[in-house]
Amino acid sequence: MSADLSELYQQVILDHNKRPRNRGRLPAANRVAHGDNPSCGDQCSVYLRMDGDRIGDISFDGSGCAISQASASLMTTLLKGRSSAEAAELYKNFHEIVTTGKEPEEISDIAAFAGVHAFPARIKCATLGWHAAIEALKGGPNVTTESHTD
Amino acid sequence: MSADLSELYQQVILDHNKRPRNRGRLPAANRVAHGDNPSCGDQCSVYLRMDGDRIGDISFDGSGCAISQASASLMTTLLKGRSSAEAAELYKNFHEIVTTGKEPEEISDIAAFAGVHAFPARIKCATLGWHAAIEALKGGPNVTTESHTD
Amino acid sequence: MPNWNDIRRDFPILHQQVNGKPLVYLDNAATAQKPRVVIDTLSRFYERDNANVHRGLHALSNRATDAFEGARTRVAKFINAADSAEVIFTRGTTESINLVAASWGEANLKKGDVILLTEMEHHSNLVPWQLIAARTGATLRYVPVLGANAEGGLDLAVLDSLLSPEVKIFAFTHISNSLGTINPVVELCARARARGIVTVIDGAQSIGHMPVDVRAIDCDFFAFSGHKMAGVTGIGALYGRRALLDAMPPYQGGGGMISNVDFFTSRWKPSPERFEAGTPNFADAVALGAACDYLDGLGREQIAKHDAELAALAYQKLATLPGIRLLGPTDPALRSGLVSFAFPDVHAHDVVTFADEDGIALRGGHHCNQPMMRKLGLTGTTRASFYVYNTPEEIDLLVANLAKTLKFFTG
Amino acid sequence: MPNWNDIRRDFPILHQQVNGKPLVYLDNAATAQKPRVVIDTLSRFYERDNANVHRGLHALSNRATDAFEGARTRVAKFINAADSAEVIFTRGTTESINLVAASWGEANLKKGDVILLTEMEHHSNLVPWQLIAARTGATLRYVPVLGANAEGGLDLAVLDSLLSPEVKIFAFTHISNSLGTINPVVELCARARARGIVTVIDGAQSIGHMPVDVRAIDCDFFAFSGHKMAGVTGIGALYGRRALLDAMPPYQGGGGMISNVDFFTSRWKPSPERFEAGTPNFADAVALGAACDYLDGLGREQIAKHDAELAALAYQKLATLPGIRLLGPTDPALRSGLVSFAFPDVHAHDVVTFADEDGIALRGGHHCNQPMMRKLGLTGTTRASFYVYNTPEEIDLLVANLAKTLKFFTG
Ligand SMILES: Cc1ncc(COP(=O)(O)O)c(C=O)c1O
Ligand SMILES: Cc1ncc(COP(=O)(O)O)c(C=O)c1O
Repeated sequence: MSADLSELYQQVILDHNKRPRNRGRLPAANRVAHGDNPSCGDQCSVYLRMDGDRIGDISFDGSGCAISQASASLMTTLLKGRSSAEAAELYKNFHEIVTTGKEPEEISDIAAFAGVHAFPARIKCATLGWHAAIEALKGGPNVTTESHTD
Repeated sequence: MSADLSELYQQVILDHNKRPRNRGRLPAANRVAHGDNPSCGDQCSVYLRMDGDRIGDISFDGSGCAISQASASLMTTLLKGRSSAEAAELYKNFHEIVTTGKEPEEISDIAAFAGVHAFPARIKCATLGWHAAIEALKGGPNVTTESHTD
Repeated sequence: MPNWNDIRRDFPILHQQVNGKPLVYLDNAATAQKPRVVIDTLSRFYERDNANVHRGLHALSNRATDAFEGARTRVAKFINAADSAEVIFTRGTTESINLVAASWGEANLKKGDVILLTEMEHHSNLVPWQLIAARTGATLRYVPVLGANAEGGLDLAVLDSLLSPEVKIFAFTHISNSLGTINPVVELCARARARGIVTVIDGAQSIGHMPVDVRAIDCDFFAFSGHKMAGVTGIGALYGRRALLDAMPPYQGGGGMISNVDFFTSRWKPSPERFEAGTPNFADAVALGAACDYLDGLGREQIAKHDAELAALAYQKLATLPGIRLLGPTDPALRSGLVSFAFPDVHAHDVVTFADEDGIALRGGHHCNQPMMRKLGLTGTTRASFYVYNTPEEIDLLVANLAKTLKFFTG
Repeated sequence: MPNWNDIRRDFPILHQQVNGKPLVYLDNAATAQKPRVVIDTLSRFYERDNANVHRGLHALSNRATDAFEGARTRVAKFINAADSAEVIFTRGTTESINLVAASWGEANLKKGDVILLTEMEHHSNLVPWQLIAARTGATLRYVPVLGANAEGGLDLAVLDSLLSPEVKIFAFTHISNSLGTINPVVELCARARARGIVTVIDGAQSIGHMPVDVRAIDCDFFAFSGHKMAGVTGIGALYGRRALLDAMPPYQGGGGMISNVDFFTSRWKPSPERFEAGTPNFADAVALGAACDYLDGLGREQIAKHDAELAALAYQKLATLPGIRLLGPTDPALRSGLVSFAFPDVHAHDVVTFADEDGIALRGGHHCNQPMMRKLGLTGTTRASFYVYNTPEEIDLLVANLAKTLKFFTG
C-alpha cells in the first residue's frame, strides 16, 4: 500500500468507520440537518439537542464511505458540549487540515484526516457530516457538498 | 480565369443575367409561387398565367446571383407554352445537367448550365427559379431550396 | 475476427502507468477511449479543412460542409436510418433526449397525458421528462424492475396494462448503465407501436457496443453520445422518424435553422437544420464519422461478443468474493459488457480509491440512477465496464485488487 | 508587440494553396483558424488524460476534472468574471443565448413585458427571443440603426424612451458581424441598469478580438463561442451574474446537474452544474483554455489594434472601387476588424466565387442578419473579416481580385 493511501486510511479512521460513535437518531433532538453528496449519493443527517447555545447532545446517521463515516463519527465526539462559535472554529481547523494536510496545532484525532488532502476528490467525503452539523447549528434543513466553490 | 470558372460563367449566363427576359410581375397571373434560398437570402417569385394545363405566360422577379438570375430568365423562355408534364420533364433534364455536368440530349441553352456541377454550393442558385415554377404549377405558395435532400 | 491484442496499440492513452502500475481502464461506460485514427482525423480537420459550414462558398467552407454532411450520412448508415435528414447532431445523449422531450413534448403533451419510463433510467432519460411534465401537466409512470438485485429486468407482464390509452410516449434505455441489462427493445417498441405510442430509446450504452439498426428496432427516436463509442466528447446525435421531426417545433433558435427571419416572425428549415441552431460542432462530427469507420472495421457483432465474454468472466470471478452483491441479469445472454456490484461493509468510494492505487480505473456511486439505487436499498455500487481493448488478464488484476481491499477493511 | 509575421507559422491551415494560389483566409467572423498549440492541447488530452469528469475517483478522472475546471477558471479570468461558477460551458453563442432566453425568460417574462433588441442582431440573438416571446406572451421591440448604410450605429437618442417600464431585458451585440459596428456596451448597460433592466451581450465577434471585462462592462449575461477566438468548435460559454443564475430554473435536465433525483421530483445543484446537464464537452473546454492563453500571449489590446488597422486599410482601398457600397461606421474608431460591402451590379455570391478562384476566402450573403439587410434594401453583402494572421498584402490581393471581378461583370 502506498504512503498516500496509508495516510488516508489511518487506524483512527478505520476504527471510527467500523465502530461509529453516536450513530443513530437522537430522540431528544431539537435541531436536525441533512447533508447530501450528489456525486455519489452519500448522505448524512446530524441531530442536535441544543442546551441554549451549547450542543448538549449530538448524533449522526446516514451512509457513505469510510472517510465520510469516520469523519462524522469523530466529529460528534468533538462537538458534544461545544458552543456554535467553538464548533465553527473546530470546523475551520478541520477544513484546513483536509485541504492542506497541515498538522493541527493541538494534539487531536483530527490529525488523522490530514491524509485526505492528497485525494482532492475525497475532501467532500470528509466534510459531509461537518457541513450538516454547521447547517443544523444555523437552523437550516438541507445542505449539499456540491456547491461549486467548496 | 480557370476553366471551371469560365465554364460556370458562360456567355449565355452573363447575357441572361445582364438582360433578363420576362422579368417583373405578370399582371394577368393566375398562379404565383415564391422561392427562398435561406443560406444567402436570395429570392425568386414566379408568375404564371395558365391557359388550362398550358403555361400561357410566365415571368419572374426577385434578386440573386448571376447564376440564379440567368437560370430563372432562361427558364421563363423555355417554359412558355408548355404543359405541366412538359415543364416537369424539362426540370428533370435541367437538374441532371447542373448536378452531373452531362450535356443535354437536344441542343439547348440549358447546356450553358453544365458548368454548375463543378460548384456544388451553386446548384441551389441554379434551381431556385425552377423550384418556384414547379411549386406554382402545383398551386403551392412557398418553397425553399434548403430541403436537406435537395 | 479482429486481433484483440493488436487493438490496444490503436489507443495511445492505454500505454501509461498510473500510480506505478500499467493503466487498467475499466470505466468505459462513463466514457470510452479514442483510437489514434479518431484523434488524427480531428487534428487533420483543423490543420487542413476548417471553416464554417453551410453558408460559405469558398473552398475550405465547401470542404468542411462536405466533411460534415458526409459524417451525417456515415452516422445514418451506422444506425441504418432511411434518410440522413433523420440524424440531428447534438452534444450527446442528454441533449438528444432534452430535444425530444422539449420539442415533441411541447407540441404533443397536455394535462392527463402520461409519459411512460422505466425504473432503470439514467437521470438523463428521467429529468428531461420531469421538466416537460411540469410544463405541460402530463404525469410520469414507471415500468418496474424485478428482483432484489434487479436481476429480473423489466416487468413485461404488467407492461400492456401500463401502456394505457393516456400514455403518449414511452422512453427507455437500450442497455442499463448501472445494471448491464440489455432490454428487449424490439418487443418494447412493437407493443408501444401497436397502441400508437411514440418510442424513445436511450442508446448511450448500446451504440458503441453492438449492432444498432433503428429500422429493425422500429423505434421513433434513438439518442446517443459519440464519446461512449470511441468518438470524441461534445458530439452525439438524435435519430428521429422524418414524419415526426417535420411536425416538431424548433428546439433552439438561431443562425442556420431558419428559412426566413423578420423582426417579429420566422419560418424554419426542415430537419435536420431546424434542430441545429448556431454553428454546429462540425469538427467533432467529422471525428464521429471516423469512429463509425473504426468500429465497423472491428465489426460490431465481434465487439458485442468480446465485451459480453469479458463481462461473463468478470461476473463469474467476482462471484467468488465474500459477501459481494452482484446486480443485474444472472443470464449472460441478457447482460452487456459491464458488471455492477456492492459489498456490505466496504463503500464503493473506498473500493474505487483502492483500485486506483493499482492503476485500475473503476466507477463508484449511483451512476446517475438514484431512484433505482434507492429501490435496491443501495446508495451506490462499484462498476467495471469493458471495451474492445480490455483483456481477461485485466479482470484477474481487478479481482486480486478487490480481494486485497476487502481484506483491508473487513480483516 | 507580437511579431505579426511569425504568427502565421502558428497556424498550420494557412500554409496551403487553394486553386493554385496561397490561401488568403478572410472569413474569420464566421470562424477563426486554430493555432498549433490549441490543436495539440486537444490531441494530448485524448492521448493522456481523457476520462469522464466530476463523478470519478480514479487518476484519469481526477486529471480530466482538474483540466476541465481549470479551463473554467481560465475562461473566467479571460473575461474577468468574479467567480468561476459564473461561467457555464455551452456549445457556443447560440446555445448561450437560448439558455438565457429560455431559463431566465421562463422565470421572469409574462404577457405585457417587452424584450428590447436592436435591428443589427444576428439571428442567434433574435430567434431565441421570438421563441420565448411566443411562449410567455412578451413582445419584442427594436432599437433602430441609423443611416442608409447603417453608418450611424444604434439610435441612442431614442434609447431612453425605448427603455420603458415594460422592458424587462435588453439584449444586444457587442460587435455587429454584418456591419463591423462596435457598440457602446458600457453605456448601454448603464442605461438599462439605471432602470433595473437585465442586460445580455452577444459577444461572438468581440471575444477573440479585444479585451473583454464583464465587470467593467457591468452586464448581466455575456455569450460567446470558442471557435471565433482561436478555440475549437463545439464549445463556448455563457457568463451570468451569480445572483441571477442561482434564481434560474435548469435549462436541460440530466446527469450531473441534480443534487437529488426521485422518480417524481428532483432538486438542482447550483450554477454552473445546474446548467450543464449530461457529459460536458470537457475536451474542447480544455482546448478553449489553451486558446485563452494563446490570445493573451499576443495581447488583446494588440490584436484589436492589428485587426482595426487592417479593417481601416481595407475600407480605404475598397472605397476606390467603382460603385461599391460600404456598410457600417465610417469612423475607423467605431469599427472592428471586418468590412462589409455590396456592388450594385454584382451579387455577393458571384464575388465570393471569383475570390475563391484566387484562393481568397470571403463570405457572401445575409450573414444571419436578414431583417437588417432588408431594411438596407439588400439581400446580402460580401464580407472580409480579419484576424491576427492577416496582412496588408492580403488586402491588396483582395482589392485586385475585386477589381477583376467587377470588370468581368460590368465590362
Ligand atoms: C454576432 C454573432 N452572434 C452570434 C453568432 C452565433 O455564434 P455561433 O454560431 O457560434 O453560436 C455569430 C456567429 O455566427 C455572430 O457573429
Ligand atoms: C444509459 C445512459 N443514458 C444517458 C447517458 C448520458 O449520456 P451523456 O452524458 O453523454 O449525455 C449515459 C451516460 O452517462 C448513460 O449511461
